[in-house]
Amino acid sequence: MTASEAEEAFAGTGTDARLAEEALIVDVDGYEGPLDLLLTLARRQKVDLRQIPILQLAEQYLRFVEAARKLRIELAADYLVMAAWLAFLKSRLLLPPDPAEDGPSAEELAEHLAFQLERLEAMREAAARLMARDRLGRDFFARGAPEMVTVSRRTRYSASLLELMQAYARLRTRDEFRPYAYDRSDIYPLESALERLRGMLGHQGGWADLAQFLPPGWRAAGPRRRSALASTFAASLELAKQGRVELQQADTFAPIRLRPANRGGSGPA
Amino acid sequence: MSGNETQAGEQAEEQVGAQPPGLFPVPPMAEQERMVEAILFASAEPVSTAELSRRLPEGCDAAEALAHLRSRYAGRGVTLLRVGDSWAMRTAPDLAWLMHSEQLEMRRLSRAAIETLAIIAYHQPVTRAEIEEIRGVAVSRGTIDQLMELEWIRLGRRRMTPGRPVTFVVTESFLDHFGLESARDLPGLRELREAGLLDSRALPGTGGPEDDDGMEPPEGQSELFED
Amino acid sequence: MSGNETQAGEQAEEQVGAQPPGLFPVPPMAEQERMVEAILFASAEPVSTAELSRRLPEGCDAAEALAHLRSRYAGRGVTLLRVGDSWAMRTAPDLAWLMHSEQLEMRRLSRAAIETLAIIAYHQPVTRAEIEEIRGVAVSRGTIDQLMELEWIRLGRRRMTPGRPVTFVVTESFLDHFGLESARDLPGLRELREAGLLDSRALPGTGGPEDDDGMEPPEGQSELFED
Repeated sequence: MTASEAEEAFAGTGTDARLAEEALIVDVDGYEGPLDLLLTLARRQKVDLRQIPILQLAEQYLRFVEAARKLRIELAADYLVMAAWLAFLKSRLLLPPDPAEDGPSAEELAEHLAFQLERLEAMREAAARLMARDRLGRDFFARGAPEMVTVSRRTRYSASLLELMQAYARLRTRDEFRPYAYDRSDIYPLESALERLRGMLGHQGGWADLAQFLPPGWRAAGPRRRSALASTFAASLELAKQGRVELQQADTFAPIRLRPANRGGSGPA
Repeated sequence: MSGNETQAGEQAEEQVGAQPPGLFPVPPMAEQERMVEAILFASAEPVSTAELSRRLPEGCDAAEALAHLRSRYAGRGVTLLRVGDSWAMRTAPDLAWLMHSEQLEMRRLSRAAIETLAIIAYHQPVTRAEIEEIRGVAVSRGTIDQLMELEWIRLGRRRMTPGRPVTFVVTESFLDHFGLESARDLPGLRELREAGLLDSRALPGTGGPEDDDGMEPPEGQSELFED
Repeated sequence: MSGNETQAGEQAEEQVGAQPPGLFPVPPMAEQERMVEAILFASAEPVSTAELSRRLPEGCDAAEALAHLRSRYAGRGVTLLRVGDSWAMRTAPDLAWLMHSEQLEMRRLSRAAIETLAIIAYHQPVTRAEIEEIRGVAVSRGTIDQLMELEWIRLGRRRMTPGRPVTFVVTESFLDHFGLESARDLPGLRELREAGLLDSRALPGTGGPEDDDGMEPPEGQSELFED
């Protein structure tokens, strides 16, 4: 979808809806992940979650992600992963089923997503009902002056499971893991790079410099950039091995460029 | 009056010591009820039926005494509540407005903690991965920690699936706090189960490790774990 | 006297905002009795008649409600006791012997003991030498004795290695106390870290002098530990 199409899609929904959409984006930090966002979008359709038109929902989500890009708002990798998955689902739902393809049908995938949304909604309602119950210490009370008759004295030692586990962890991590937790903030793990790269691939057209895929906050020159670059490069090699991207380097020390592998000819290369 | 009572008290103490021996006749039910009443009033925590039986003289029927006591306190300012396998005296919830001087400051739980708690309660025993699957996000650091510190959740059996992940279940303190007789009395539990919303259903055909969850071992199999 | 009470009531009305306004009808006496019952039950201290009047809705008669309540509890397992100008619920004196097992002094386990216990739980069956290797210091006899007395550990099979050292394992009471179904349910290091339990704030007093393993009895004593 191009930017102008996204704009059209927005214009088509009317000013109120558009304002709401922008409010969503501004508020994206307030959402707990893509499922939460999807649920919010679904709720705004004011239909029974069981009847939720997944195709429409997928389009809404993709429009949302597109709009966020347009406003240059960085979305976390998992939002992009979900966008890629929904784009895939959408195309599967629109195309006639391929009899040669095994695995779940698009309808099954859509149904599972609807189930997930309904379950999350149900758990939220259950949580709200639970917290609204009469509660000890707020609505009903235990004996304020419990009686302990002082006749026989027995000492009991108490220790909680948490203390026990922490004691063990302390012992076992005394030596080997001490610097681990601190150094971590300057190391960009390969897993994160992979996740980010996978998520962004769906939205990438032609060749792009590898450096463009670095996460925000890791781009300034220094050890953090080096770590992110190394991990992103390793991740791109991994994806190239899987046949999902193509890599190119014009010359020694020239920028490394990357593009999604041509997946037009269906099936793995 | 008080002189008399004191004397009676001392006498009783001298005679019976910590536990009246079985040589004495079993006290009448009205007396057993008084004893159960005294024990439950004295404790701020729920007392289990087993503990009651241990503390009552030999031959007493704690369950029957409890039933009498429960109907005696029905509708009163203080009522007898069942909490899992235990019993506790608690003030009637409709008088909450009277109790503002007793009210405790409730620690505000994050939305993540509240949802995680509900998921554990309704899906127990449940693994961390399942909680994350339902919420769609990672369980944030400290959430499980906080719920364990509140003693609302504890570790259950390990799941017999690859990796044998630990599971979480809710505790008796959880039931006590929310005024539940048992986890089966969670609000809306039956409707959720009938709607299939408590099933663990994996994404069809993913073939990932999550897929195995659909093949939970039957109850009996957990005994294998004992060895 | 009644003039005094009225005055106290009016004063209270001004002070306490949480009370229902006087527009409501005065609750029936049975209801007033319930309220007094709940207040006395939940209060940590004896409550004076004046305080009761302040907390009850306007127009209530705390003294009368108390009189009703007192006769209701006459001869029960719990009685309404006058303490100076105040009122409290107390176990009937003739049942004092029932309270004996309530008498417990809770003490925290020393760091040495909890670490030793943790190692046994995670590594059972484990020998004394192995425990010492993991802790990096000698295990005092007192520590093992204490854990044995608590019935949290017991002797396991002898190890079939030179010297045939005894091993230690955790007991059923251990599982019971820590709310575990099996020692295998204890989370591993990776799970601890993922659950955010591992690098949560340091335990109070960590590294403090009283926590020091140096406080343990001298090493030579460990030789005394033979069986």
